[in-house]
Amino acid sequence: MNDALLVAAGVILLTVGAGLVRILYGPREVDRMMAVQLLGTGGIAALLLAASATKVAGVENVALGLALLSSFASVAFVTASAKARERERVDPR
Amino acid sequence: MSPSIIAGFVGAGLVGIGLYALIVNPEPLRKLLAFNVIGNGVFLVFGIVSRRGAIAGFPFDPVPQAMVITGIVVAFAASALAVALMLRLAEEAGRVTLEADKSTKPDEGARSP
Amino acid sequence: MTLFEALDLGLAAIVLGVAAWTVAVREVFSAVIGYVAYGLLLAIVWVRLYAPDVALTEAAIGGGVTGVLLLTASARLSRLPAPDAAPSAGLKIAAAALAFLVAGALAAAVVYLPDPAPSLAAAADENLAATGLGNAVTAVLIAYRSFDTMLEKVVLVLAVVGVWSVAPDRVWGGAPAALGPATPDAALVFLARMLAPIGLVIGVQIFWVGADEPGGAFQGGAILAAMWMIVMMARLTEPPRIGSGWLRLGLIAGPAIFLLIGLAGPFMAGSFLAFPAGFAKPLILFIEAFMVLSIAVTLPLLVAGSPSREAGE
Amino acid sequence: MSLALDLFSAVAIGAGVFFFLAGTVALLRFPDSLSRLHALTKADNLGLGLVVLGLIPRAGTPLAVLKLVVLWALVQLSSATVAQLIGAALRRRNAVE
Repeated sequence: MNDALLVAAGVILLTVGAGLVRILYGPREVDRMMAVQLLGTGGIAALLLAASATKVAGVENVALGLALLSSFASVAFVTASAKARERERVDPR
Repeated sequence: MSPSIIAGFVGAGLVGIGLYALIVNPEPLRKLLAFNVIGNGVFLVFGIVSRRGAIAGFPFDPVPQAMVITGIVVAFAASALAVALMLRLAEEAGRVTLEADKSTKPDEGARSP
Repeated sequence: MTLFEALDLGLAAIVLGVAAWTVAVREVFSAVIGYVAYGLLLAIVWVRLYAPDVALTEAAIGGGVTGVLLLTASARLSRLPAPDAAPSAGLKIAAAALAFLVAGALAAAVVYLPDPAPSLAAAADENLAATGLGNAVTAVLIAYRSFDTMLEKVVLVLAVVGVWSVAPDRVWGGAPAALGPATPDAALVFLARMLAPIGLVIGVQIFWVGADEPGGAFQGGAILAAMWMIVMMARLTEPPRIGSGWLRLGLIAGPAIFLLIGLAGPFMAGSFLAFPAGFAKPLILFIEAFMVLSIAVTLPLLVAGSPSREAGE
Repeated sequence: MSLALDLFSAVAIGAGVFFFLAGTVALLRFPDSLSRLHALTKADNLGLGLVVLGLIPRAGTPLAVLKLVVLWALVQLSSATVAQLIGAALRRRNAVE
């Protein structure tokens, strides 16, 4: 069963890793950000599976930290773009 | 081939990628990214030193890990300082560049047409 | 080839690929997005190296807080005029050769690392009981190499002073620019309101369990810092004036308490930064609590950057 | 009993893996940003949700179960908000273009 869990972790990780091809093609920055978001969730799932299979202490804490911060980059992305738009409105060069 | 050795090669590769980008990319923010990539590579090489230091009942050597943790925090502090300098330069000069400022070095400007 | 090896090779290929893309892509903003993905991947590599403490730090600081710093900076710098001319082909070839040599030498060094590997793990394990801790990494940070960690906290304070000093004189003592847009999305405000209290609990918990399990002051403090930043991005609160006393107190609390306890060492335990036998664990947790506070204050201030509004505003 | 639980875990985790796979394929194949966003939220919510569901019988202590559930709830909250924010950003940009 443990091996099966590790296989599942590996498959999820490599799958969302392949999803990073979307970073390559874009075409918009939003699309790239979505690939990162998927990588975050997939990483959490893979870590949980690995934690259950190997019983290495603390791996589930890492997953918890990632879950807490999973929205962080996307929020910063949206906020930064919104602020950039604001500046453009104030000072259209 | 143990897994830690693979991570060591990743570290070496990251140092190479970062070094190339640090030299070739003209934009300061890109140089900062490249510098961080180099730093991560060094940390990873340190990580395999930690992993190879495993003894019975202890899967890693804690000393290099503790140093990497402080290293990550210091690298962030240095990046923040660099970003602050860039933003200030942009505000003051309207652009961010590492090129020599020709207006303040007249003799250099005279030599290169 | 075992399962783990296949997984490691795949992960290695993805990490190197994302890193290469990050430094090669034309748009700076795209590069920063790539860098965030790369930070997440590195956290997973650290888990594979049996370093959950490092993985947690990398996830919170490398992926999270650094991501916000760079995304904000690149959005602000993106409207500047085109950069300097690209380097010549000759320079590119020379740089590639140098990079290849350095990477190759480092890889060779990795292959020919001494065998058996030198390790301080046994020494760390032997004295773990004296500190009363269960997590050897925390013991190294706060007890065995406490001098290092204390000075590292001082470096953080210096970085904040550096960032503040970059501002022009007239805004000295004022507040940095707001982190969020003038009218934040209602969904973002909702997220900040929901996430911050939960994050507060989890951050403190990760600090607290750090004595015995992976976790600790740096990781807990970084999570608290992230929560403060998300609240500021939703404009529920604004970056504080850099002149305010409580802020400066929070900044130096960690290193100051560390130093005070260190100075008490010669009288209580015989040497600087030594902990008296039997009291090591409570003292370590006491120091760590203030370090959590200082880190949670320092990181958001570093991201918020130099003050840009005058003190009266 | 333990066989039934193992079977339950295997089915749930297998389904979770499937949703991650489907989400990734959709992210790569769907033609426009909004439909890609739609696919992404499925992987985020169902994929991780099913993996967590499958791991619950193996968690051991009630505290570990609570940790798993809290983690899933956190990701739910984050991913729902992020989808909302990205969707809004896309709509604004479409309105400008």
